[in-house]
Amino acid sequence: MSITTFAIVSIIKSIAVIFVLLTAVAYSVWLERKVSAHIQNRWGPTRVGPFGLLQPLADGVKFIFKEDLTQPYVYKTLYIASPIIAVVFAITAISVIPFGNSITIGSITTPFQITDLNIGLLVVLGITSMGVYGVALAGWSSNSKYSLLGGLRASAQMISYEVSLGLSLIPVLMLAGSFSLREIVNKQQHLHWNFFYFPFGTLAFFVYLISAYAETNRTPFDLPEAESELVAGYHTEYSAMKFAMFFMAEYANMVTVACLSTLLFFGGWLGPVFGPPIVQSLLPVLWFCLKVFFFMFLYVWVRWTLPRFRYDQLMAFGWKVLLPTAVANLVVTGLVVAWKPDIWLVK
Amino acid sequence: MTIPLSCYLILSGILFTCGVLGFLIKRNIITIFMSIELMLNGVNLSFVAFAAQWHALSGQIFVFFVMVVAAAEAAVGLAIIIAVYRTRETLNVDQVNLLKL
Amino acid sequence: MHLILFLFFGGICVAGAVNLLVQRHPINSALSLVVVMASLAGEYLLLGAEFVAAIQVIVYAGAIMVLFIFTIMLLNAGEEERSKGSRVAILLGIPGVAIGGVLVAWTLLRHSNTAWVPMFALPGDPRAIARLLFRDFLLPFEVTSVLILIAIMGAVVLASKPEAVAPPKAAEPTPREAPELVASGRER
Amino acid sequence: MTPNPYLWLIPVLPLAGAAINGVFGRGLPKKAITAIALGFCGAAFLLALKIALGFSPSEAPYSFELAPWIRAGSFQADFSFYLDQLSLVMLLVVTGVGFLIHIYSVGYMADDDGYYRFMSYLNLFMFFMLTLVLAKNYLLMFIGWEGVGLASYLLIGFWFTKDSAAAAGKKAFIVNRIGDFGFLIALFLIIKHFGSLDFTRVFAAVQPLQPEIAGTGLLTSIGLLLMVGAAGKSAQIPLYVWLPDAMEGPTPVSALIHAATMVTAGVYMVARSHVIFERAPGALTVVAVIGTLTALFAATIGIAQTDIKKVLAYSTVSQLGYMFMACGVAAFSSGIFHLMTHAFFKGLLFLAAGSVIHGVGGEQDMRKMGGLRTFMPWTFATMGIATLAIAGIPPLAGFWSKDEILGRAYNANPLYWLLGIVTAFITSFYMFRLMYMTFGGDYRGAPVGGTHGRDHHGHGHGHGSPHESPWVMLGPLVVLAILSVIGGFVGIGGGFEHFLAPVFQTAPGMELTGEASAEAANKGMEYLLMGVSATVAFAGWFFAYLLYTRRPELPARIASSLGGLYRAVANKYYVDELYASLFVKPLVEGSTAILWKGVDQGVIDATVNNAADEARHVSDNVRHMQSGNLRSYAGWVAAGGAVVIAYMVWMGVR
Repeated sequence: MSITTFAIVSIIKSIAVIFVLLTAVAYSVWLERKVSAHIQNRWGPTRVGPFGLLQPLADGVKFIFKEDLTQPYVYKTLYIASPIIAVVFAITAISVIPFGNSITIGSITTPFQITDLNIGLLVVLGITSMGVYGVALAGWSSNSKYSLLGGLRASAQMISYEVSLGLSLIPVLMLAGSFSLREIVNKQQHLHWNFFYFPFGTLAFFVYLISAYAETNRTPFDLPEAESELVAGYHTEYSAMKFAMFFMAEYANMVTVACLSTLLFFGGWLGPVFGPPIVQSLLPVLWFCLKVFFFMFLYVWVRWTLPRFRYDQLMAFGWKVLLPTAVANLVVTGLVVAWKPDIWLVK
Repeated sequence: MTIPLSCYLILSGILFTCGVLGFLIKRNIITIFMSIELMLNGVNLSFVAFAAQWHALSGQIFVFFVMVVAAAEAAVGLAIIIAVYRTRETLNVDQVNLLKL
Repeated sequence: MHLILFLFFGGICVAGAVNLLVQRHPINSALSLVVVMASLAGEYLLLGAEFVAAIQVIVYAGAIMVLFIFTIMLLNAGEEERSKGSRVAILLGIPGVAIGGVLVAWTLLRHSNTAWVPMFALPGDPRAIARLLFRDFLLPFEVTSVLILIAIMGAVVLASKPEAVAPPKAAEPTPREAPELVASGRER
Repeated sequence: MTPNPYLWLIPVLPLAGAAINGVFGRGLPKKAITAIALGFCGAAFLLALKIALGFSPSEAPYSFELAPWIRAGSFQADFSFYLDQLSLVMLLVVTGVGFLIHIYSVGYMADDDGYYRFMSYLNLFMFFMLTLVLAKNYLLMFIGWEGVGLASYLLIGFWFTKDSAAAAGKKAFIVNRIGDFGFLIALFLIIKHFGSLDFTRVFAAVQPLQPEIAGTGLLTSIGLLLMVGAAGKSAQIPLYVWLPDAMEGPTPVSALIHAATMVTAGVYMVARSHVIFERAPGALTVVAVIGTLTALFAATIGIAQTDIKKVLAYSTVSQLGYMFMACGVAAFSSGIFHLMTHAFFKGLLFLAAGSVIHGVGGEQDMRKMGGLRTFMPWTFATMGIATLAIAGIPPLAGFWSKDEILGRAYNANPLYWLLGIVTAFITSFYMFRLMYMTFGGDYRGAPVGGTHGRDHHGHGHGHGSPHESPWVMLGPLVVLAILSVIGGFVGIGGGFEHFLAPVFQTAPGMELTGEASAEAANKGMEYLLMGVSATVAFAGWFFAYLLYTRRPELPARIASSLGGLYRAVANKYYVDELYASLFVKPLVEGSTAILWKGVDQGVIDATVNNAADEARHVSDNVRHMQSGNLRSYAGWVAAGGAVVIAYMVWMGVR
């Protein structure tokens, strides 16, 4: 494959992925509203389109046409830059996520992935860790008490839980022996999903899930934007498209987390495959999307089930419960991997 | 697709020099601290470059150690800065020139 | 190609470093430092040290610099004052730096054509690095972990309020994230 | 006999006692202290007895190595002990008399605050003395030598709050240092020439050497230096001055250390080194002359003393002179014999004197005593026996040993004998003078009680007249009195000498004149000499009786008629004053002018002060570097870094 073809294919893939991602983001908002409404015995959006399916579009239009307020006392450069930072890093993270095996169109065979790096997981981690800047800078540059507190809380929470998050991923890496997401998935063939390695795989999954919820500032860890105390946290002073960017960033992060959960613990795109070649290459994508959908649903489910933590509880939980658990789990996994008992490691 | 090693080293030197200069001319203690990090990064670059030139991975290992030290230093240093700020109410190093309060 | 990429990242790097010096607000300096680090990660990638690059982003840009920004936000650091502090720094230090830098650069340029580094020269495979780190450098590794532990304890003791160290409190939060600090930092 | 493997326990037991009492004594009840001190000391004595009973001359000498100590190249000095007839005698004397005096101390020191300290020191002394006696090499002997000096210092200055006691302690220590200096140089010479300090090896190396009859040489120098050490420790001319002052210590100390044991260490050392001395006739002559002169000299001083302990002190010096005289005429076994009997009767004399002092409430001036015979009959009886013994009245111990010495001295040189006989007469005179002044006549002192006497131990309960001492004190007196009576019989017919003969035997053909002629002396001569000494002793008694009972006014008249001579004697021939102006004053003034003002202030202090001033000047200028400003520090660092880089580049270019 020549460089030109490579570049063209890459560009096509990038555009497609971004398009799909943004759509997914939009419809996860719709999903959230719908699911929460049904949990609360309401209907949710119904007016725009069948089942309110066009609601995201309407929201988008509304965001675009709203007045974009920029308060006079803000630190302007960063005030403008921070939503962009947030959304850019949120979307970039998707670039190393594989959605399926590979597809062959004509003479070109290409994986369902913008790029496959052998340190893919680290890249995702790095990019998400950069996402903190958007939140923190937004809180600071708004020059408002609520924003600053929200920003401080958010950044503290994110760097705290990032430790547990990283540690919870290491058991997976130990089992797979690689940083490449594609390889991690391939190691989980035949339903040997990491989730099923009881107890450490399962434990790692739950630690990961909790940390990820905290990382994405979702309930029960949505302290940074706790509306009852901080109005809206770090994006209190934002409106219109800038606010929409934070919104998009948040949901894009959710999608990324859901993708990672799927890839790392639930076998990614693996599933029953049959039919003609084109179906064979598309079916995995379907399985992948279903699993991701489940996790998106789980987000909403959890949101409307669990109450919000108090801030000191959140910190204490992160440092005193989650981190020791993750470390202990790490040690156990290390021992098991070194010992290689056949009960667990059927591979 | 090769470039001389000295290019990397000069880049590293420039970063280091910028760090030293920052230490000399900056008044804000946090910025001064960042200058130190800049110097460390400059050194890290030369480590990696030498590792590449001599095909010795230990150069990269050193980078990790430097990072660990930098992290520890940042934690303690920033804690000190917070403590200093609490007692002096200033971050200007020119005003923090007495050990006595 | 290599040269172009090198110059590209290097240019960003130097621009960031210079910006760090020029900017008077610490948060701008911090952000330029983040830029420097990110572009340095690019340089590492060029040298093939992909693992180092990833760690550079995660640890330096993602953790250490966040800590810096966090501190800046916490202390609400404002613009730098142009105070006259030290003649020595100007009269001795800057010439010293200039002389040192020039000498080093001169030396490097004299030997500039001796070694050439190809692109992706030394693949910093995580596996190889791990092998080296946990076999040959096991003792230093453990020592640094002790160092980190000490640093954590030192940071906790230093940054916690004097009265917050002694009395027993339910669920004492780690100081740098402590909410009461946030509040007090803001009130000042 | 199986050479007792517990030999090393003998010195170590008192050390343990000293350690326990010294460390924990403050908090222990008095009975426990007593039990510990007596227990350990008594155990050592019993062990010594057991060894003595199992001793068989055929297997002696026996040596036992406890642990290696110094091993440098071929030089070797170990913690090793040595037991032969000589050390066995010393061992028995030291442990036996020491144990008795320990018992006596229990009564004598009962009311003292520093009781535990005293007992600890006594035990410590025992340890060092036994180390000295049992040592197998000169170095270990020197340890004991110095150690007894230390214990002596501690005990003389036991009542350190009293200036005179502290000064006396220092005096004893310093005068002993002079002697030790000579001893040390002798040791260095021995190491230099024989490469060892071990007795057997040194003596084996000395054995084949020819006697340095005509002229002097190595052995003479070693012998003379050893004699300097012995003179210091055993209070011989010219280093005797510390012993009378040492009477500042508690009386049991005077008895144990300054009469019975420590001061005889010099004699023991000379006897132990007899191999060297026998081959150095010059040194031997010096020993004999010093001994004879000391005996006479100290005895004359003793006449005029009024302090009961001072009289005994000068008597001790005099008797030690006898021992050296014996050694000087190569009659070592006679010296040791006299050492043993002297330990008995002089220890007894001191203890009895202590009992007297105790009874009259701390008074030591004999002019304030008198008539004590009725108040303290036991003390009188025992002290009387001791006086008979020391005066040389047959058949008590002193007679035999002194007579043997005099006989040997006569064989060597009649002049020694003459001076010895004169000394014996004087001895007899002043001892009976002491007896008459103390026990005869009527009581002249003030009623006893209330005031605490010089010896500090005044009794809480007041009573009007002198009283007898408790039995814990009288017991040792009686035992020693018995020994003083019968102690001399071991020497009849040369029994003691034969016992010690294996130690002092000399190589064939090496008999010295004294020794040889002693063998040849005919019986008649011997009996004649015996008769003379007995006569002289009785004469001394008679004179004392005459002067202090019959005609008590005579002494004063004689004293006034003698005028200057009497004053000189009463003032101990002004020796202390002579030493003070001859040695002490120049030393003090020299130290003040040259060492203190000149060297210390002018050179050492000046160097330090000037350096400090200079440092302050420099730092006054340099401190501006340390402004406290972080950035200026960074400036300095950067400049320094530039210098370093420049240097390295320059080196690289070159």
